[in-house]
Order: sequence, then structure tokens, then C-alpha cells
Amino acid sequence: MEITVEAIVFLVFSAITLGGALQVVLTRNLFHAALYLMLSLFGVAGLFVLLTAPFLAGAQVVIYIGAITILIIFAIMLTPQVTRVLKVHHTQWPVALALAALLFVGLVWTQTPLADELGADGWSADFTVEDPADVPADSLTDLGKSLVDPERYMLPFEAASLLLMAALIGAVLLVNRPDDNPDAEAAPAAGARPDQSG
Amino acid sequence: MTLNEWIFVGLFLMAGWMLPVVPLLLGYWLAPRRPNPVKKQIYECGVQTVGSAWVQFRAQYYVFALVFVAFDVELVFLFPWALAYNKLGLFALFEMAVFILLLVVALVYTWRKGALEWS
Amino acid sequence: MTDTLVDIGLSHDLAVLIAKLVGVFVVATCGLLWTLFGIWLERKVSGRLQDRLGPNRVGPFGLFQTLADTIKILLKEDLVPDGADRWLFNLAPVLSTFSVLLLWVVIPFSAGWIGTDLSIGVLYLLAAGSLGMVATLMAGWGSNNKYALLGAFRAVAQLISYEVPMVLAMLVPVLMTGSMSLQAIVEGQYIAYGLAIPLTVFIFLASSLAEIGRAPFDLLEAESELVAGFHIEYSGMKFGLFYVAEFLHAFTVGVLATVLFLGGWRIPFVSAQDTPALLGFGSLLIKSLLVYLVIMWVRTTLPRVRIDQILEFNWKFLVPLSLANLLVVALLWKIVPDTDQIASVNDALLPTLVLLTANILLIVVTSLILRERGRRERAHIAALYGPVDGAADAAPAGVGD
Amino acid sequence: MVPLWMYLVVAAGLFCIGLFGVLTRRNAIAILMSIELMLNAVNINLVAFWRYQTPDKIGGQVFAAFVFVVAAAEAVVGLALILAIYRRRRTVIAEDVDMLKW
Repeated sequence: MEITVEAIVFLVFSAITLGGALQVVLTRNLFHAALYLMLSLFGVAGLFVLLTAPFLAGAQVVIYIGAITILIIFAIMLTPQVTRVLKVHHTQWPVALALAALLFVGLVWTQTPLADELGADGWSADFTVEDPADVPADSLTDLGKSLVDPERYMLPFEAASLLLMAALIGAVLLVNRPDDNPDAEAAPAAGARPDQSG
Repeated sequence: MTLNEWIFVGLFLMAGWMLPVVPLLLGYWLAPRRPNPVKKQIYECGVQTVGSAWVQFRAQYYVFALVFVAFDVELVFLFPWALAYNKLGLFALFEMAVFILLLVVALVYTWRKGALEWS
Repeated sequence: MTDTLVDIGLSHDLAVLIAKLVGVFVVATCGLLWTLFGIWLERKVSGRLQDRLGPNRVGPFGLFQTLADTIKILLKEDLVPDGADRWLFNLAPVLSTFSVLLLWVVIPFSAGWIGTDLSIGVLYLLAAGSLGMVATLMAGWGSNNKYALLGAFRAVAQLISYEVPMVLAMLVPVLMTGSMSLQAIVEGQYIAYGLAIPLTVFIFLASSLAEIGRAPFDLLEAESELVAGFHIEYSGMKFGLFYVAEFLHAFTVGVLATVLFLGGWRIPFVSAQDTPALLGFGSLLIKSLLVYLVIMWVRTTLPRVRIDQILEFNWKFLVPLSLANLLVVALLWKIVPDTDQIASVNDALLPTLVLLTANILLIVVTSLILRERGRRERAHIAALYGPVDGAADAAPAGVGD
Repeated sequence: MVPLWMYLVVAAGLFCIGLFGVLTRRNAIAILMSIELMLNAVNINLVAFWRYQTPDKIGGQVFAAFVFVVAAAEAVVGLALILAIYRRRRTVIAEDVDMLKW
């Protein structure tokens, strides 16, 4: 079992991704959860770089960290914890845990050769395999071309724009209600440090 | 498209954060620290702070974030298009114009709804 | 340097690694040391612009003022407010400075003088920029202060809004070069893009000013409304780091404008291959300082605008304008023949002239629209409150209205 | 390179963590965050399969990019819905929103 630099980097980013994700699910404080979400998504961006998809890595950081998570934080700030709930999780969380664990084991068992590896003689998983074929140097240009090529992804591309438009209009319709504005800036604060948010 | 060009970024991520930390540590060792309750109070123009810092915000901020998310996703898609533009025909411009216009429709709608006003 | 290390007897990989590590520290330290000089320069220049002397006590021309300030700020007591989220509170200034330093990784200082020439350079700049936003939010939240939190949210609302026109402006050189790598963009500028697309340069500078929170968009620290914005609870070196980050970011914007629009390290009338590395670096420095001078000039001249005006100016003026600008440039780029194989100044001449003409037309049309709107606005105000003295030049401060 | 199945394990782990969050968190915004995690797990799979199986075609990257769009649209509409419900019911706890039970 040879450990290369790439394998170490892979392990580090995987740990960031999974550790951040665990914190998202477990943390009491919603603001912290959002920050951990950023960390986790940053780890995913690192994995994308390792997979030779730098454009997707950049897009991941710009869209997820720079936009979606910021939006989530804005939303968190708009809905302060009126009900100071001490419980973060449902009471039936063991069931969910069992379900998730079962799914994980099932996925790993069916999708990976890990089971065979373990069955043979202990842990002998190899961290390096032969490189798959190289990514063409102009793959990014090809991406741009394929997006506007009527024979390839033009239709999904325009549909994506349509989806964004519909989402934006719908969201503005939902959020922008000038008739009732309960979220005045001076609304009563919801008690002490909001660490008990669900 | 190789990983090599990213080694520098990786090293920078590992080592670069130390540079801002060094002056912080320097300050930590050099500066005096005699905190007292009055000093540690939250700054609020001389009066006692009332309630938590987690105040509710106006939905106003949120609408701008909404519009931004939609535009940000679109901008990311514009990058590969701009990259390949020299190798594409005029139809590429037309398609991108449609792509942009669809979102401009949403922007105009938001504008007309008065959601972009800061009341 | 790699060769020397290999000669000593190190393996090639290790030599490359060490060379890159040294590069990391050179890039980052230079950035931080530069601020020592740059802050002095900024204070001196804005002092002169406002008919003051600026620093003149410590050292010749007050040159060591920043050094003295650094020592002072290091010795200041560092307070953590009650109920602060300690981790986030301490992490925020580090992340703020670090996110700006990250930008320097891809900036081409001269031919071959570059941290790393990423193939997605421009996108990387945006990604690094979003980390700064996170730092702002962390600082606002971590301080446990209403003003800090409000300031942070205002700041982020402003940052995200102005990112849209900024990116649209950055897309124009990407489109003209056909590459996102910054080195390629510099080398592609046989005639500086700024000469062909002055409107894009304006959009980039205006939105960047908002991105760095400089006057007239310095709402982040609107003293009258928010005390000092998101870093009100910070003192000592932590405040110093925010200050360094802000200053360094402002200068970085100057460098970026130079790289994207003013030919970067290229010297006019000299081909990229013939430019000596050191002269190229000097050329970049001079151009960046000139852009930075403009930023300082704007800062010392214009009054601050209100938050509603800031956001309106962006969404109702800058975004539509930059979208139109991008489409016009793209259209002309296809109409003018042979734009996809520019390899000399002569090739670049025709596209530059065409684009310049179109830009001037666009600017004229935009100004006419603005004038008409301004006139209507004044009539509206006059109808409400009666005629204002000197109504012609006392238009409301809204730049876009 | 690292073998493909390792990426799949990471993606599976991320997906299951997200699933656990969706099933157990009570706050609607936290549920939304967990859904984002699951979408990212999908994206890791898409990109990993693209890299190892068809690096010469661009499809994998295109689909991953479309997942970004979907994720953004989902976040935009989802959060707006949560806010709308919050205004009406003064709660963001998912199980308190039980208007359809009657």
C-alpha cells in the first residue's frame, strides 16, 4: 500500500468534506452549521481539483460558498428563533441513524470493491491505480462550445436559464409582501444567545 | 490542464495563512491584557446593551441576495462561453442573448414589483 | 532556483517544492510589506488632495509613520467583548487578510514572474473574493454586537450586488482573449484593452470600489449610522489586520485593472517576448500606482452615498449597462473580421478603433438617458417641494438617477 | 491516481450524512442545508465517473454544472417558502407546519 502525495491530499479534502458535513447535521447553532456547510463544500471543491475539473471547483466556490450559503445565512437572520427549542433533532433520530448507516453500508458494499478487499486478507486497498485517460487540454473550451451547440446541450442550457428565471420570480413573489412587514429591524430580540436554535 | 499548476495554490493554502497569524501572535505576546467587566462590555455608544445581538433583519436584504444568486449562477455559465467565443459562430451570441434576456425578464419583474426599492 | 537546488543534490520534486514554498512566502510577504509603504503613500496623497500635509513627523516626509503605527497597534490591548464567539471572532481578521493575499497567487508580475498561471485564473479571483465575504460575516456575527452584525449584513449585501457588474466587466477581456489565464490576457493585449473598451474599465473600477468598500461606497464604516461597521469590536492587531486587508485589497484592484485592461506588465510598443522581466515589473507597478491614484482621487473627492442609492445604482444602472456592454462587445467582436487571430499591433488596430467608436456611442446614449432621468427627478422634486436653489447642479446625490 | 471507488465512498458518506440531517433536523433551514449536502454527493459522483470513464467527453462536467443551477434554484425557492411559512406561522420547525393534517 503506497501512499502518494495525491492520496494524502485526497484524504485531507475528504476529511474536510465529511467532517464539515457531520457538523452541519449535528451543530446546534444554525449560523455555525452554515459555516460548516461552507467548509464541507470547500472540501468538495478540492476534490474537484483533484479530479482535474478546475472549472467546476471554481464554480463550486463561487456559487455555493459565495452565493447559496450566503443566501442561507441571510435567511437564518430573517427567522430568529422565536421558539427557543432545546431539541435539535427529532426523538426518532436513532431510526434515522440506522437508516442512513444501512444505506451507507449498502452503497459501499455494492458499489466498491472494498468488501472483496476486506474479505481477502485484511486491509490491502491500494491507494494508487493507473491513471485513466488524460483530460483533453481544451476541455474547458469544449464545455463552452457544447453549451451553445444545438446538437448537444443547447436545450438544457436555455432550460437552465428558464429555471433560474422561474425560481427568481417565484421567490420574489413569495418574499416580497409589502402589505405585512413583521420583520422590522427593531423587532424584539429573541432572548439570550441563540445557541438553542433547532 | 494538469494538477501541477495547483501545487502552488495548495502550498499557499497551507502556508499563507501563517502570515496574518504571525502579527496576531506578536500582538498576543507584546500587548498588555487586563480585561475588566467594563472594558469587555459590548460597544454601544455608552449605554448598556439590551437584548441579544441576533436582531431580525428586514426582508429587504434578502431580496438582493435572491437576485444575486440567480445572476451569479448565470455568470459562471458565461465563463466557458466567453472562453470558446472566438471559435463559435454568431449563433452563439444569439443563444447567449436569449440566456441573458430570460434572466433580465426576472430582474425587470423584480424591479416592477418594487422589490428593489429600499424602503 | 530549482536548478541550483538540484545541483546541491536534492531530488527534482523536492527542489520544485522548496522553490514553490519560497515563492509562497515571497509573494505573501511582499504583499504585506508593500502595505507599510502604501499606507504612507495613501495618507500623504489624500492629505495633499485635501489640502493637508499628511504624515510628516516620523522620519523623512513621515515615511516611518506606518512603522510607528504598527508598533503602536501591536502594543495595544486586545479586547474580546463579552459573549463573543471567540473562534469566529479571532478567525475573521486572519481570513480577511488571507483572502486578499490569495488573489496575489495568480497575478502576473512580469513575463514568467507569476505564482501560478491557473487556467481558470479569472474564476479563481472570484472564488478567492468570496472568502472575504465569509470573513465579514464571521466578524459581524462573532462580535455579539448589533451594530457589527447590521454592518456586516449591509456590507455583504453591497459586496454581492456589485459582484455582478464586476464579473460582467471581467468577462470582456476573457472574451477578447479567449482565455481565463491572466498571463494569456496580458500577452493578448497588443493594444491595451482599456483603449478599446473604456466603458468596461469604468464599470470594473466603479464596481470594484464598491467591492473594496471605498468611498463613495464606504458604507461598511458609515460612522454616523453604524458606528464603525462590522469591525467595531476589534482592537489592537486584529483591527490592524482588517485595515491591512482593506488597503491591500484596494491596491490589488489597481493591479487587477492594470492586468485586465491596461496591458499588465507589457510596455507600449514593445512585444511581449522582448520585454525584460524587471522592466515589465516596473511597468506593472507604475500603471497600478496610476490606477490606485485614481482610486484615491475618487475617495477624497466624492461624498458617501446612501445604502438605498448604492443598491439602486447597481441593480438599476450598472447591471443593465454592463449586460448591454458585454453583448455589444461580443457582437462587434464577431462582426469585425479576424478578431480570433490577433498576433500583432496591426491586427489589433481595427478592432480597437471599432470598439472604441461603439463605446463612445454607448457612453453618449447612456449619458443622454441619465440626463433625461435626472431632469425628470428634479422636476418631480420641484413639484413636491417647490423649486430648489441652483436646481441644475443640486441634483440628489444618487449617481445613477 | 486514487482509485474511483474511494471517491464513491466519500460521496456515499456525504449522501448518508445529508440523509440523516434531512430525516432528523427539526429546523427547515437545516433540512435545506442537508439537502445541499446530498446534491453535492451526487456531484462528486458525476465528476468522478466523468474523470474515470469518459474524460474525453464533456458530458459529466456539463451535468455537474446543471446540478449547480438546480441547487441554486432549489435554495432560492426553498428558502423563500420557508420565509413565507415563517411569516404566516411564526415557526421554522418543520413538524409544526401541519396545516395539511386537518
